[in-house]
Amino acid sequence: MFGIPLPILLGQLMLGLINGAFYATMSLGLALIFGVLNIINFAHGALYMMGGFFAWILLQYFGLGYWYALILVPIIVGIIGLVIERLLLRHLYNLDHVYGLLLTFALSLVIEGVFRQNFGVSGQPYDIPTALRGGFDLGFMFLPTYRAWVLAASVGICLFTWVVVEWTRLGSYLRAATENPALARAFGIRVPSLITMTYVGGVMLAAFAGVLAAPIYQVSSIMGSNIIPVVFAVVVIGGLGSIFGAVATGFLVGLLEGLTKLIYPPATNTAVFILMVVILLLRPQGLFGKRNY
Amino acid sequence: MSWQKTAWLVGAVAIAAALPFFVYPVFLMQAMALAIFACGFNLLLGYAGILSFGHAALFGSAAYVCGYAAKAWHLPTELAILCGTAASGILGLVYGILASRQRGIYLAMITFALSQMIYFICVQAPFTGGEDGLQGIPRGTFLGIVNLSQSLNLYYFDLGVFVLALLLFWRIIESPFGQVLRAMKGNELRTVSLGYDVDVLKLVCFAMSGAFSGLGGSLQAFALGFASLDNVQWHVNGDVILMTLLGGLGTFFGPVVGAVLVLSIQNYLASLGGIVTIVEGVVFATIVMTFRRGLVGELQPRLGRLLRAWTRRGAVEQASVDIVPGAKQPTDVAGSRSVA
Amino acid sequence: MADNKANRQRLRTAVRSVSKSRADLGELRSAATASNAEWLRRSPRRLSVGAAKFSSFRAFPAIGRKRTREPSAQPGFGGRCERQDHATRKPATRVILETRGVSKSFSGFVAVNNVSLRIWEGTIHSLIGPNGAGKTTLFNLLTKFLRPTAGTIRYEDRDITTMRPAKLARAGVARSFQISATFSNMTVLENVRIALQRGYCWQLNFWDSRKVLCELDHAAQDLLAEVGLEAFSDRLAAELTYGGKRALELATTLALKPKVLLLDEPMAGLAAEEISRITALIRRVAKGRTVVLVEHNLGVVADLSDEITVLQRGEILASGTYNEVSQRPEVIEAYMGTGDV
Amino acid sequence: KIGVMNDQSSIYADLSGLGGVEAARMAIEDFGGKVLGQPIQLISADMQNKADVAANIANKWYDNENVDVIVDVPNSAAALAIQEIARQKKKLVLFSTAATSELTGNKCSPYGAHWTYDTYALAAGTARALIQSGALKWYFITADYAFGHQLQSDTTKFIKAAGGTVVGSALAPFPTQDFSSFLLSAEGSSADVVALANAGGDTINAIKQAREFNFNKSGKRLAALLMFISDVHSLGLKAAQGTILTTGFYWNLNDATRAWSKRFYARRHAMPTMTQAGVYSAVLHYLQAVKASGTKEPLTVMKKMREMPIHDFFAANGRLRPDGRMVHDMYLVQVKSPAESKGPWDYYKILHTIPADQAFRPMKDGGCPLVSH
Amino acid sequence: MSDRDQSADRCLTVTNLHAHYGDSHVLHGIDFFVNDGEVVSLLGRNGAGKTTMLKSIMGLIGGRTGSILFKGTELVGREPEDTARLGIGYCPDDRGIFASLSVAENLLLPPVVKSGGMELEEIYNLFPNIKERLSASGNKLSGGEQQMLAIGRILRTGARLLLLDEPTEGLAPRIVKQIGRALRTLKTRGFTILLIEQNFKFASTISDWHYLVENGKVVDGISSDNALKDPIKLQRYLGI
Ligand SMILES: Nc1ncnc2c1ncn2[C@@H]1O[C@H](COP(=O)(O)OP(=O)(O)OP(=O)(O)O)[C@@H](O)[C@H]1O
Ligand SMILES: Nc1ncnc2c1ncn2[C@@H]1O[C@H](COP(=O)(O)OP(=O)(O)OP(=O)(O)O)[C@@H](O)[C@H]1O
Ligand SMILES: [Mg+2]
Ligand SMILES: [Mg+2]
Repeated sequence: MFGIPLPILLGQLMLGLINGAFYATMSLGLALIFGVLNIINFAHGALYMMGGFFAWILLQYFGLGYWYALILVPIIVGIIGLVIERLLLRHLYNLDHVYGLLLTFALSLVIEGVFRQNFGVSGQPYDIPTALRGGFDLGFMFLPTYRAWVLAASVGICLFTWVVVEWTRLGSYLRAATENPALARAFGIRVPSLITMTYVGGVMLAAFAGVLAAPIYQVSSIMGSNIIPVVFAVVVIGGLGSIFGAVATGFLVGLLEGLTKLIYPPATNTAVFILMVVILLLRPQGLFGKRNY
Repeated sequence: MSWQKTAWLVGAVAIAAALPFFVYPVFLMQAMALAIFACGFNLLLGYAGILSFGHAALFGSAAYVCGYAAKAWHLPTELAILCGTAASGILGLVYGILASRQRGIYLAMITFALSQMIYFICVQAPFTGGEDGLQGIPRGTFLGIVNLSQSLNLYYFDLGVFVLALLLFWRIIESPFGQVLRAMKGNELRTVSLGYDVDVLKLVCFAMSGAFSGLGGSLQAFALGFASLDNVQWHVNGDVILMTLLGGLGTFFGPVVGAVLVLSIQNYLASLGGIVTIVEGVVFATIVMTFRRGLVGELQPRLGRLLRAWTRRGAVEQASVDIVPGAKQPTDVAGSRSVA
Repeated sequence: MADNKANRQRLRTAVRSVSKSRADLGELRSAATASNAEWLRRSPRRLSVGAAKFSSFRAFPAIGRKRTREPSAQPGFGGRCERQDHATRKPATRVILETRGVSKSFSGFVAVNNVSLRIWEGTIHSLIGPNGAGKTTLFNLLTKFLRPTAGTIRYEDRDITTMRPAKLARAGVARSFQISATFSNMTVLENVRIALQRGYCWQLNFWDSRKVLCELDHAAQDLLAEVGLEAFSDRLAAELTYGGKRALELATTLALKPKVLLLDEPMAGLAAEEISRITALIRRVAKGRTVVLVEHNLGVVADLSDEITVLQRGEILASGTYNEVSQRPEVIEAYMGTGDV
Repeated sequence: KIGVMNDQSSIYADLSGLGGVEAARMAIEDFGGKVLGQPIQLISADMQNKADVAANIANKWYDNENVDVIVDVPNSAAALAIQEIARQKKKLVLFSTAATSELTGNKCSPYGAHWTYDTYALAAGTARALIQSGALKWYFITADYAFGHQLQSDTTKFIKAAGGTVVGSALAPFPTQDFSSFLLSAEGSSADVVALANAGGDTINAIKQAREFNFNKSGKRLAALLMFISDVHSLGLKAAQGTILTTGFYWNLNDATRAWSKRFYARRHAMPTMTQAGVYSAVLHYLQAVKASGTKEPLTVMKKMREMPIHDFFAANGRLRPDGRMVHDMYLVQVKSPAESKGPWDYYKILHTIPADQAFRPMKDGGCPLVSH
Repeated sequence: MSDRDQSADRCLTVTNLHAHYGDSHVLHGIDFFVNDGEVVSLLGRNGAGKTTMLKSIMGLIGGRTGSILFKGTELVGREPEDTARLGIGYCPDDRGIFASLSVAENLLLPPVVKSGGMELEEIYNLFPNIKERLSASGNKLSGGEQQMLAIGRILRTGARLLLLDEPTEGLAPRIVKQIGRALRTLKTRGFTILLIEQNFKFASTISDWHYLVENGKVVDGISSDNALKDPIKLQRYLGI
């Protein structure tokens, strides 16, 4: 393909897939939140960044390592999400999504600002946990163990979320609650707590991705704002409200970026948007979206 | 009450004419440019109900086109501005063609994608100067007579353009076309069933919005003397939404107020040392939570009431004028009847 | 007593006698409007419950007492009602709207199947049929909101199978929606005016002030009066009651002065007295134009229709006059059901 | 009146930002707080890495606030814009963080001076020294914007001139989070040196991931063409060790630098970057020139600044050329391994000192209209 | 309101209920009750406030005061989900079909709150259309099919009190008859039904009692038998 040797191609695709793992986890959370709260959670990037930072803080100030962080950080950030939802977002549900977008945008400005003031922009180092150091040779490339773990962990968490949402009643409750919360409540569905739990769940996914990212990327206050446009694009390409779509497209976009890096690297950041325009022109509801959105 | 209107108008123009002696003119010019930009955006979101998340490209690329026209082709200022405006109008049309099949978030995202693609072009194209920007745009002369390199002259030139643009905008939204846009916002299917070509309306709307944004971008290019990637960056997509919403969505003056507000925050809080964005975030959040309809949207009815009360009092004091015309409110009238 | 049939009978008698004696439905209309507007005006405001309760019948004798309007002031229709009973109507002249073997399927599900329907100019043609028979879908096909999977549609001897909906609407085919479609962000008057405006100036007219539209206000007010909404003209459409929205929907559709008027369940959700009033209104506006009606209220259908087509599972089950159709055992089986309510 | 304008809330906040403001303040204090009998005022602004904000502030400062000189200014677009504004308003501007060598090339101005470094100096420093040490084959990972391109092409000139070759390059979009693909390609090439023609977060991520993918095992050397000590600090020595870079200043160079840097550290809890030190040097030199010439008149002061040699802890033997370039010694350094480091912030081994006259682009090559060829 | 069994067990007692939409006062002190096992209909002109009454019972209206007792439990001040879980099923006038859910999901959506609800098979028998379109998305149904679905889905939950807002609107006569039979079946099984109807003929065949609503008040009550015997009253209130 394009005269690129197969091993390199495979290697790039592998790396793309791993990057896709982050997109998938992030966009899964975003898709959940959008689907239920009808809010484009601009703060998602900031929460992801918080995930990375709290992992670092736990290590630096409390001596708690990676594995603790993986459990504790999503909980901590989840609590922050709970506060955000209860105090602020709650009042915006029946408004146009522009308002939610604006509020979460404002929140991300504040959160990123606070972290930047305290920890600077160039970020903090975070080491790969000892158990996951090293790597193995796949023949066509050297694969660090940690990257393999990232892939496995995010596939696992995505599957888990997907099963919980789609194969239990939760899925239809969530969609009903999105569409007509008042009526859903009139059927006895506990919509307010459902909404809170979804937001918290989405936020925890972001934080989880943040912890996963910490050893690979620099833990810095701007790590979130770099990834967020792509994640938005992923959710839209996948089809709003489609959880499976978000995950699948996450990996797909990772692969696409991997390929672009081989063929025409400068377009890597733009490739996803070109894909989006093409897809939306062919399929206005996104790859896995339903028409009525 | 037309003398009142005239008085308002004269007052406003007087203030605008005197303003550059108190506030820095380049700042004012940039504010006007952004205000026009926000108006163009408001036409789509506030009046036609279409959320574009890619207006940065319309604004920024006009700045490049206009700047390039003035610098490389040595076009006179007016023509360069026209070039920028037309370029963005056409780009807006392209947006419309590609996006008009979409709705809601999808539409927002496809425009976003388009703007990212244009950003990419701006980074790559040789004439934009990459991240150095297109520097040293000559301000030129107006009609070959007035030297615009004087900031004050350029300010009055911009003011003229600004007022004209606002008048045009007012005409558009207060025209039969504007009415149809409102209808389309309310219920698209019904609008079609009444015999309106919604697709055409949307296209025209996109093109107009693009042209306004382009006019804003062109003015800014001359005001600052350069065009840079900052204007095409995706944050600007958010900034323009902010301006419009902070001022008041779907209100005439809202975007103007919002543009001034956002620009003031960015410029006047710059000496706070790194907490600009935090303050910005807090201000925005507060406004979303409390002034949901935007500053103008919230204040206008109150001011209106105040004004009406004031005129009514005046009327009573004069003891000759009927109360009703000043304060006619259908609910009031009906309400008083139900009491009776 | 409170039986639809009796009600209908009475209405008919009333209308006839009035028409005979005064032979001016324009006046009848104004009076009826005035009294019927009463509930609309009253209900949201919660006026006193007392004496103001009279049925629409009682109001009829009061014709001419309240303000009358010049018939010519009515936009698009009005004037005398020559038709007293559909039976005596002069025969239809030509087919104005026609489908030939039209089908529509939604990802495999066939909603309309090979329907050939002819609608004669100047008639009131009703479509009835069980729920999900494809009536609304057929409407959508006729108005081009949907594109047929097979077959052709002709309007005034032109093939309109691929026409855009807006264009067809401009050519004179107007519809109302089963679920009221109003511009909730605009006032009631503006709702109607938007429809009037289409025939008045170019849709992209952005250089005139909207003040030019004030010329239309009068006509819009008249139309609102037709449906009893004149007291609400300054209210937002969103604030109307269900019935009010249905009435507005009708007024907006009428404002287009269509040649063919397609009404999708105009009576749904209306109170009894409203039904009789809207029935009268439809009868009146049907003069000089063609009406296609979807309705489950058989009383109304029987009352208004010149011709009836029964759809079932997307296919034509029967057609003819009400009396013919309603006797057919398959129609009774599929649609009307047996036994009492 | 001195205005420090830099980025305090975006990507340059660490390497200039409030630290730059502090450096300027120290310079004023060291100078005595007064010149020509008037107190020296310092104002600062956060241009948020937006060129339009920067231009607006500059305009306002020069016109309304009577600022005599603007210092620092990151972001090429902003710097070039302010160069023009200063030229128009006939006021002074001293760049420290801005990188583009255009400032003393085509766009040079009698009112502007470029203090700390530029793309040419970075390229020259790293390329010459590495080629001398026998690394002839180069691979570039270049940020896909003007800065990256310029850095690459400047470096390539030296490589070619010294007989080296460029065996490949990858243009990475800016910003890039994940460099592993590019690193993989680089590793597959036959290069001796992989040069990172990028900055800030990109550089940091690239180096961090290079370690993750065991890049150092391949025997290739990693050279960061632009890297600040703040970047090294945030990466940590473990990840950054072995990286080769060029810098204009290192705190642990000699007693003078240590003395000043300790003072700076006491205030900011971080060691100064080269741009922060540059701000100090620039401000101090400006004040001395004002004092020496007895007036604030911009051209006179600038003339004086050119005449007076720069002699402080930052530049032992610096001088300001007519094209606005301040030339001083640069240093090629390698990041220490954790074992070599003797304490916090002890990060660099000096490999080579590049003398001032070789470190910067010769005046005649710049194409500056101010200097007749 | 004389000939009504006052001693039977009360299912629902509404006293002095006021309701507001924002600033506009819509219900002005409603008083009525429903006995266990009764079918009661609310009649009145468009805009009389019938829908608002049902909505305030469910708690879907922000400003309501007064008292609503359901089997001795006060509903005013309760969240809608808690009200529903007490065993009240609500079928709104706009049908409230969720477009983003398939027909099957719509049907299965309301959680079962009490035992004794209908089996799915029974519901399919009642409304055969639904069974055919189970995998379609909710808003693709025809108007009447949506109505069937809206009724069908609350029959599953086992709610003992059903609030039906114009359940026959837009339905074919045959289905109306079918629904009439279904409601009578439900009644024999002990369900209590509060019904809003424009179609008086329909209401009169299944209801025990009619309340007449006008301008946000219950102005009269009449038993089905009396209503048929004495049409004047109805004519006065309803114009029939
Ligand atoms: N967009 C669509 N996608 C899929 N199925 C559809 C769609 N529109 C209608 N249908 C199906 O087509 C059939 C006919 O629907 P239609 O709305 O035409 O019925 P109708 O005759 O108007 O019924 P009613 O009297 O209940 O309004 C229904 O079974 C409906 O589920
Ligand atoms: N969302 C709302 N906001 C403001 N007023 C409302 C709203 N909904 C209803 N109303 C008003 O409340 C009053 C009662 O409305 P309601 O819907 O209860 O009447 P209804 O008896 O159900 O009429 P219908 O038979 O037409 O459905 C009406 O006057 C209506 O205008
Ligand atoms: Mg239908
Ligand atoms: Mg109702």
